[in-house]
Amino acid sequence: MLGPIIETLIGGLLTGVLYALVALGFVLIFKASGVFNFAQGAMVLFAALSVARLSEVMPLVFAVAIAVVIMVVLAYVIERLVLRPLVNQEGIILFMATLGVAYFIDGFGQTVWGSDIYKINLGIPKDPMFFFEGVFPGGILIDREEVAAAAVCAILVAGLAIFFQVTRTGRALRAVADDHQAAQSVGIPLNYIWLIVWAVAGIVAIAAGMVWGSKLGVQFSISLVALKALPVLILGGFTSIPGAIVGGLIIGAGEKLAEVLLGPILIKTFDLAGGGIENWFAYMLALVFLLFRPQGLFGERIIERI
Amino acid sequence: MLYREAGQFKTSYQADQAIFPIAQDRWFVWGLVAFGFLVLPLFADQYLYTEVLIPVLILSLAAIGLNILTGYCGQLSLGTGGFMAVGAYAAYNLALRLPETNLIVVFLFAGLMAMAVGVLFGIPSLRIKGFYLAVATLASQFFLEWAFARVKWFTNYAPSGSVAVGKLELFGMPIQTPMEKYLFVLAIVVVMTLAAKNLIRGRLGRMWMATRDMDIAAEIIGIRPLYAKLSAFAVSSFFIGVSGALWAFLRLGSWEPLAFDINRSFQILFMVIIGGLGSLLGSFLGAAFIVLMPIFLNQLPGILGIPMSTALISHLEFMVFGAMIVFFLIVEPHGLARLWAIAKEKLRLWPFPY
Amino acid sequence: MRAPAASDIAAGEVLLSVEDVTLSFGGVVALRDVSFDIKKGEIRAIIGPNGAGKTSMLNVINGFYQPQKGSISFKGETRTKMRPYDAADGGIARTFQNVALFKGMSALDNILAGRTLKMKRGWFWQMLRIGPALTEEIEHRKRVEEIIDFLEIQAIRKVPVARLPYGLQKRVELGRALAMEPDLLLLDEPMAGMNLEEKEDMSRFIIDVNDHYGTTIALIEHDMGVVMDLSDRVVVLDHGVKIADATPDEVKKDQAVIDAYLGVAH
Amino acid sequence: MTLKILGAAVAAAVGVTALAAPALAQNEQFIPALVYRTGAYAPNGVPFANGIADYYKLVNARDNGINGVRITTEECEFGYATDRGVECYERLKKKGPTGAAYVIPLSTGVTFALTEKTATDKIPLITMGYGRSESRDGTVFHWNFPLLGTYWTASDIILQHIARKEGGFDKLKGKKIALVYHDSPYGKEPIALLTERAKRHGFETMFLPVTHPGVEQKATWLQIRQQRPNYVLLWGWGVMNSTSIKEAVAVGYPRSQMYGVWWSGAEPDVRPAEGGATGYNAVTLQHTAGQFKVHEDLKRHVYDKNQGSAKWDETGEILYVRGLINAMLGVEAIRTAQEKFGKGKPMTGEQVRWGLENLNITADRIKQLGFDGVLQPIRVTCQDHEGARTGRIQTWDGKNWKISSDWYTSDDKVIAPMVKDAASKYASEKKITAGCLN
Amino acid sequence: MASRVSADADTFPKLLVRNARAFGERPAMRHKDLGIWQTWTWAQVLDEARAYAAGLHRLGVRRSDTVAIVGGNRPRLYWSVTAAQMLGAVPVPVYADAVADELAYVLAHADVRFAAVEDQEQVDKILSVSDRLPKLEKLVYDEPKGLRDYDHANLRAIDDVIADGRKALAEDGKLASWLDAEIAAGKGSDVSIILYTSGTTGQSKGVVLSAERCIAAAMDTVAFDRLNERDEALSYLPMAWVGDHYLNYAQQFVAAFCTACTETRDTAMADLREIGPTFFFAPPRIFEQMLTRVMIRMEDAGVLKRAMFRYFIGVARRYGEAILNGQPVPFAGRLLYALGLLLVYGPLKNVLGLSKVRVAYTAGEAIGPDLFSFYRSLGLNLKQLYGQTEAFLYVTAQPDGQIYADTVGPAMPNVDIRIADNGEVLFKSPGMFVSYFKDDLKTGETMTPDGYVKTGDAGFFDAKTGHLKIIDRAKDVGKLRDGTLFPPKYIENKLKFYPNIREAVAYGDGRDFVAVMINIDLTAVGSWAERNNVVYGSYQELAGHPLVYDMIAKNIEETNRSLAEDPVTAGAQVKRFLILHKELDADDGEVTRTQKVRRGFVAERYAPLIAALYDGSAEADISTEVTFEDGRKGSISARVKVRDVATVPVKPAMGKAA
Repeated sequence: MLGPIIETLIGGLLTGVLYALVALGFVLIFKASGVFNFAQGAMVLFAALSVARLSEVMPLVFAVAIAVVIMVVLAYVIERLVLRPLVNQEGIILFMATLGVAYFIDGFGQTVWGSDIYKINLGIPKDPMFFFEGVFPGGILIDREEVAAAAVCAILVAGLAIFFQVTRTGRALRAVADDHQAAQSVGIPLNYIWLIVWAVAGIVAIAAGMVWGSKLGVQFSISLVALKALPVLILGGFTSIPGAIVGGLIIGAGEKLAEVLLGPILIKTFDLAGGGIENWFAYMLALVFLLFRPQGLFGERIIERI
Repeated sequence: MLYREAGQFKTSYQADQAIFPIAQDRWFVWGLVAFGFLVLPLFADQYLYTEVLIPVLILSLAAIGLNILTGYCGQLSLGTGGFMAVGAYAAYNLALRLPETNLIVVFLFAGLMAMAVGVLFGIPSLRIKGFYLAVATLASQFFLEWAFARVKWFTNYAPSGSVAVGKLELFGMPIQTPMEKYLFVLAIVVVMTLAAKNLIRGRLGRMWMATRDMDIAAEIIGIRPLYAKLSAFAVSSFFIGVSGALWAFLRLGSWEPLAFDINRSFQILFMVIIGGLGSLLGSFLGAAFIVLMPIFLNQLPGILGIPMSTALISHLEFMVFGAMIVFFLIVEPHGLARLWAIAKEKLRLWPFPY
Repeated sequence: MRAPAASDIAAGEVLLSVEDVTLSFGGVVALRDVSFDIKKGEIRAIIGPNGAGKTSMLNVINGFYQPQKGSISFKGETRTKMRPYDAADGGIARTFQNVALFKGMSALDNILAGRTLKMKRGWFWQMLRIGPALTEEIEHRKRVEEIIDFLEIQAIRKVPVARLPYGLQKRVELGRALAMEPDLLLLDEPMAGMNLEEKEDMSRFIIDVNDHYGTTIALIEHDMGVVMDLSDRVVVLDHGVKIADATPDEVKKDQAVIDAYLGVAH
Repeated sequence: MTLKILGAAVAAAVGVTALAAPALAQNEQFIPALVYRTGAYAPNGVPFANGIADYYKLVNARDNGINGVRITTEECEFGYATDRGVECYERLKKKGPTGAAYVIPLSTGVTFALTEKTATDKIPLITMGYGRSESRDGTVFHWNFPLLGTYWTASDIILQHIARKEGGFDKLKGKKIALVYHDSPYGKEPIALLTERAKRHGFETMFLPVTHPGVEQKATWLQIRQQRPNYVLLWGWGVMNSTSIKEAVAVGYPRSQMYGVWWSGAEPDVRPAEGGATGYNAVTLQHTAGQFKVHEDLKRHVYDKNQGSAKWDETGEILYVRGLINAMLGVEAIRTAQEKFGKGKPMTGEQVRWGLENLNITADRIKQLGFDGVLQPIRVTCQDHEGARTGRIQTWDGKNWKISSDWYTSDDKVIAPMVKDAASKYASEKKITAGCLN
Repeated sequence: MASRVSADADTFPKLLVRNARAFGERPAMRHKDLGIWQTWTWAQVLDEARAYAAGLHRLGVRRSDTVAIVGGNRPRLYWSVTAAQMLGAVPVPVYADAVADELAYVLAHADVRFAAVEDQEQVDKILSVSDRLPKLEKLVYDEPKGLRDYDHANLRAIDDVIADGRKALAEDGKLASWLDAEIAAGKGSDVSIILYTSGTTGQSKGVVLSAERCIAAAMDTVAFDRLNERDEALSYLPMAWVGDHYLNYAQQFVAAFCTACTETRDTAMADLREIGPTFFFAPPRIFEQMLTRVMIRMEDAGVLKRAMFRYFIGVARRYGEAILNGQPVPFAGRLLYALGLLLVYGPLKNVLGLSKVRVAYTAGEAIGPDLFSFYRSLGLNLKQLYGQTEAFLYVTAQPDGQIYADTVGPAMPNVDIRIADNGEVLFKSPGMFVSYFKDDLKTGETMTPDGYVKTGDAGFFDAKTGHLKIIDRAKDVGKLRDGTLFPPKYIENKLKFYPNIREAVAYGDGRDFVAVMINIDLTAVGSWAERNNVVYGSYQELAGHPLVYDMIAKNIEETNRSLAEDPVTAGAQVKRFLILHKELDADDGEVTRTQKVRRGFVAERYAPLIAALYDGSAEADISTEVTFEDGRKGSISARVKVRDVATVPVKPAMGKAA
């Protein structure tokens, strides 16, 4: 029994990394602009579609490079046409606007790139690796793609960390996250900052899109992985990059373990028509966490003042 | 411009606090209700009933429910679809298991069950605020969706997971034709809207709004956050539950949990925000907008005679819909109801600009 | 023209007493062993330089903060843990330094909200809004109108408060507190940011409230002139510690108080 | 009328003056097309919709319609969402001089939702290879036509094939068969038959629902890896199919032990998995991929005139061909109806229903129509709205679908009683008196 | 004349009793209080007034006592009038905004023993001068706020008095019948009220009016305008002004219509809009203010709306009055006017609260013809009446359909008018006063031996229409040094029609030319400044701004052109003007409480400026003492610029007065 548990745990953790990748995009934008960006999922789809379709006619490297340009342009357009006119609006309004943006990008992406299932080939072998075959019957299965995803994620996080710590823009971003006014008084144009974060989020979306796309194929449904990233967010906190990573791992491992271990028990006990508890388990898990830490695992403590 | 308010003075508080203190508004609304009950049935055809009027009315009710929670009490929720499902399945099971139950009782039961579930899932709102709460309510959405798909009892062990209602009747009158369904829905919506309005302009409504506007100050004037928030969840869920039951019984006839999925939640949220947070009128306007807009966009190329592939039309529909939402938010972040209010204010002050 | 003389107050019944209250946030001590009492019918001022812990004191009194040590007794009952709504229930109302009105509501609704605790009809009746619910609603509207009349804000009763100038907002906030018919009214800098005329109006209202409704008032105020004119007794806090507690005249002469105020640029 | 009023309503709402719908000629047969060319199911929806559209074009171009009655059609996008599908139906059902001839929803959810409505509106509902399995009982489901096969047929054929591989149904005892299904009425349809067969033959079943749209299957396949069922049946749609196959690859489940329903056995389902899908099987709805005789006409009359909906290479794909078949059956039903109710006249839904119920396409006729090798003869009766229940197994060889078995026919000894039960339960619920309509 | 008034309705208390009987359930009085329009029926008013009278009696009010009434328009103060009259006492309403000094003078002069006042403010004011009022015994007040801790030995709340009276009436049947007898004992010849004129010059005079004359006068006008118990009027003008007493008391009691008191002074306009009176009375100033506000608000409207507004106002100018007067109008004109009614006039009247007005009057001073036509062209049946306190308001009034902006109409029924040799208008009317209180000398001066009253206004009957035309105060009409006729008020009124000009004071009598001092309208000019980015820190700075001068100069030039059109006034064109650095203020005695300019006083006060106007200098320094609202005094000094304006050349001979 231990074998499958370990295997599920590892599988879950690796899936969690993928969730974390999407959540990372959310966090970046929320941290710097206070926007709950529901279009992140659509951005992932759009980025993945771009890479997939471009890579049909050119080497992957160029495809990715062009996709980066596309995402930066997209960030610029969003900043210009959506965020700027809505500056100083309430969070819920911005949230709605990003939903609108999500619709637009979904439609636009499918118009430009098509709505079939497309491939991104990262050149990673699809067949699984098996470890400890001597210890556990059947061994421990590990998906190479997911390992690759974890690697990508690690590189991204490292890159972002460097970006935030070392570069001037990065430091500015942190300043903005802490205090909008203060940041402006230091002389950093807020619009510029927003453009940067959206562009960075777009690039994160490319990474997420490529990894997901390589795994599942690039299709409209990818945009729905955004929903999977939400419990990660509340668990990790809306503003914490480490939170997104750790949250992703917990959610990924938690829901897979729940599905595999708890699912059959629930089915037996309640005579259910199948399991599928992973659909809500992540949320419930996050909810329970929230009840104890309303600001998420790594979120800043909310101090109420009067 | 059309308003002639001079001379409409109030000699009692009851008149002063009327829902429509201005006579012209009152006439307009009575006219509208009369139109809805008496005139529309004279010429409406089946499509108008089943695809426009009934959906708009039922979803308006759901939007009112969400508006009570989000617009009036400030608690963002993405669990509307789930609560609608509770209403739908509660009604289904009551009607199934006690077939003689009066339809009104069935819908009340649907509302009450949704209310109970809503309160349960509202409890986290005491600790969690804003988007955290919104995401937390997704938990209820996914859980409920799952529960109705998996727990066989809810669907009476239907092998397909799809359930259907039998013939509907109320006090011996059949509710079968689209017109009958429409009138039934309209009556329920009118009555419940009135109830919602009364709650909102009463003590409970002030408690909600106080909690929404400044929870600390609300607490200090003696409003218990627990009570205010949970009552908002309760009332909101009641409305949503009834609308869910209506949606299932009068709109769908047969349904599966997918009818109440996350997209439904978003759809209702769109209605509330495009319509206007904190406005009952907005709930109706928003519902009409969100229901009619895709239909309209979908047919627009045909109407204009522009040949276009179906795929392109639907992609464009997505794009235009998204763009319109952004556009509306930029033009008037407070929704159609605010636009309406501004227009009304302009008309009242006409010819003055302010 | 004020009716009860200070000496009457001193002998009067204690409405609220603060005993040895210590409050700290993390390591920062906001209040240390503060004790004083407020007697029925008086206007009690709490003064002190910035950061003296005045607002914290009010927050402790109405239950927003829980002191680490010490207790509060109100109307003879000692409570250690209390939430703000319990305080409200018990008869403590307050206003805030920065106006804390319900921005989305009209002045009338804001004040009506202050009647929440006094209204008793259940949901069902409210939903129907006939019979008892309507009677109740009207009865309370009338009470609120009396307050509106009292505060002379008739012209703005239906205006959303967000559109009102600051001075009027403060008045509406006072109205909301009055609507609670409190036994003890806490005013946190009721005149902050007001011009001379508005201050005079506000002073008049405070005195009238004390007079007309017999409400006990505890107020924080920076304007010393106002404090001296209005209050019967004054508590002086400095860095979370009580340094004086006497009549305005005595406080004015108190060396510790003078030092405390000289320490800051005032 | 409908359109005008809607137009007015919408125009009133949006402030645009309504344009009257163009008047329709009287000698036209209107057939609505509910399609999904966008969203999560577009990869499968698009070729099917293209096949249908092209066949109508062909009939118009080659034969000048059905005995001179030209076919007009209008697509309505519903994105596989039940409520929007119903809206499309409502919008289009009264178009044309005689209203909709029939409806092809290509969605079991919409089928459920429309079953009652079409009965009221008197419009036949053609659900070729999907829909509710019990609806083949035409005495109860007068308006439903699950032509060519229901899911019970599909699952029975797969089980027969597995049994044959194992050496007989008795060899299934103790075996474990999993069903990975799209969590919707569609995916749940085979459960009844599997349960029934499991009871008879003593094999174990495992039902693993996959939530819409089906990209989250990791846990499902981890379970499969751990439980190691002998066979996995796949009842997916859209992107779920390819994901299943990819996940199977990822957990190393042998594709050769996987059997998909005919909706999980087309090119978009296997191609994204590339080599990983090799060995994967699916039951056919009689036909497989490839270009047939009818394609010659298509090329001549449609594609050479640049009027094709798809790219020419795609016309040989399974779902495209299936679209052709479906349209052909519909057209033949209209033709049959015309025989009785008047040649050269557009038929009403009621008349088309008669045509469907008396549809009898012989081998000769199939040859005539150019569907030789695609289809077996089909004969619909009032008792049997399915018409034919045969199928083969095909296997993906990495590039193409290859037929890998003989014809099977589903076992009516097992299915017929189930149909009877379910249909009579439905009849009693809905208070329908069983019997044939005229 | 008094014979027309029947004996059972020859006093107001008797009328009240009649109304309570005839219209018992109809509303008599409304007051916006506690957010809604509290309403009293005639029966309730009678009940309140009786109880009040009984209470007052118990407080010591006796026949012939004078009772001062100080405060805004409030039901209880109106009832104070009735209650006093019931007891045979004489009510003396006093302007609520009178400073303590003025108040002391009136109260002392009227030998007031009792005063019914509005609130703490008035109580304080009276208490502050109590040493000058030895006869004053008791104060009753309406609004108890802030008065709780006052010494109540001589202070009562009106509510308490009424409650006390009611209790006494209930307990003591004899008191009730005594009161009924007392009411019945009232005679038409009794003094009904003493109204103190604001006095354009010098101290106020107490105009004594008798009940039967008041009632007779009111009966004539009620019949003239067909007022009845279904009419509604708004009470917002000072109670001490004859206009208010006439409208909201005499006419109200006679016609039994309903009078509504505003909530506070700030809400008068909102209250007007809510009530939507059918009968409306306002001095020209109010109409002027309304128009100014309309124009200012329209300035902020969008281009389209403004264009539409202008266009339809133009249409109204062309056809509006003709339509109102029932004259023939081309069909297209009617159509356009109907459209205008829908788009502009109707809504405009609605937002001003005038849409239900059946009859509107203006009086008190001459109204600018343009202003007058503006309202009439909107379809508002605005009419002028001419009169004065001594006539109990009216001498002439314009009948429906015979409206000429420059005349004040023919003599009212039962009024006899005579033009004296010096041009002064003399009259004899049903409502004419009895005497000036305690001032037989003045009474004698004002009355001709044959019983006509001198109005002090110069005027003549228009030959064409037979309507009276008032030029100016008889003693104000002067001549320039060259003998040209100089009607100052005529010029001033023309100037004041410009929204920018709040007040104008014209000089020229015995001088070479006409010069004016202007008060800008802060609202109008301020809003103009805001739109044109003119920065200013104070009224003074704005008034002295060169651009403001330019603007005013343009207005004056236009006025000159209009003066030049009429040969009589062509010579009196304005040659020089200045803009005053402060507003003319009643507290400083520069204008009366009814906002009439005291020309002589102003000339004296601003002598250096007058000098500068005539000596050709470009600017002058001035320092004036002012009284602040709280009674403190201070002084303002300023350097005021003087400007020349262009005039239209005329043949000098034409301007000579005959």
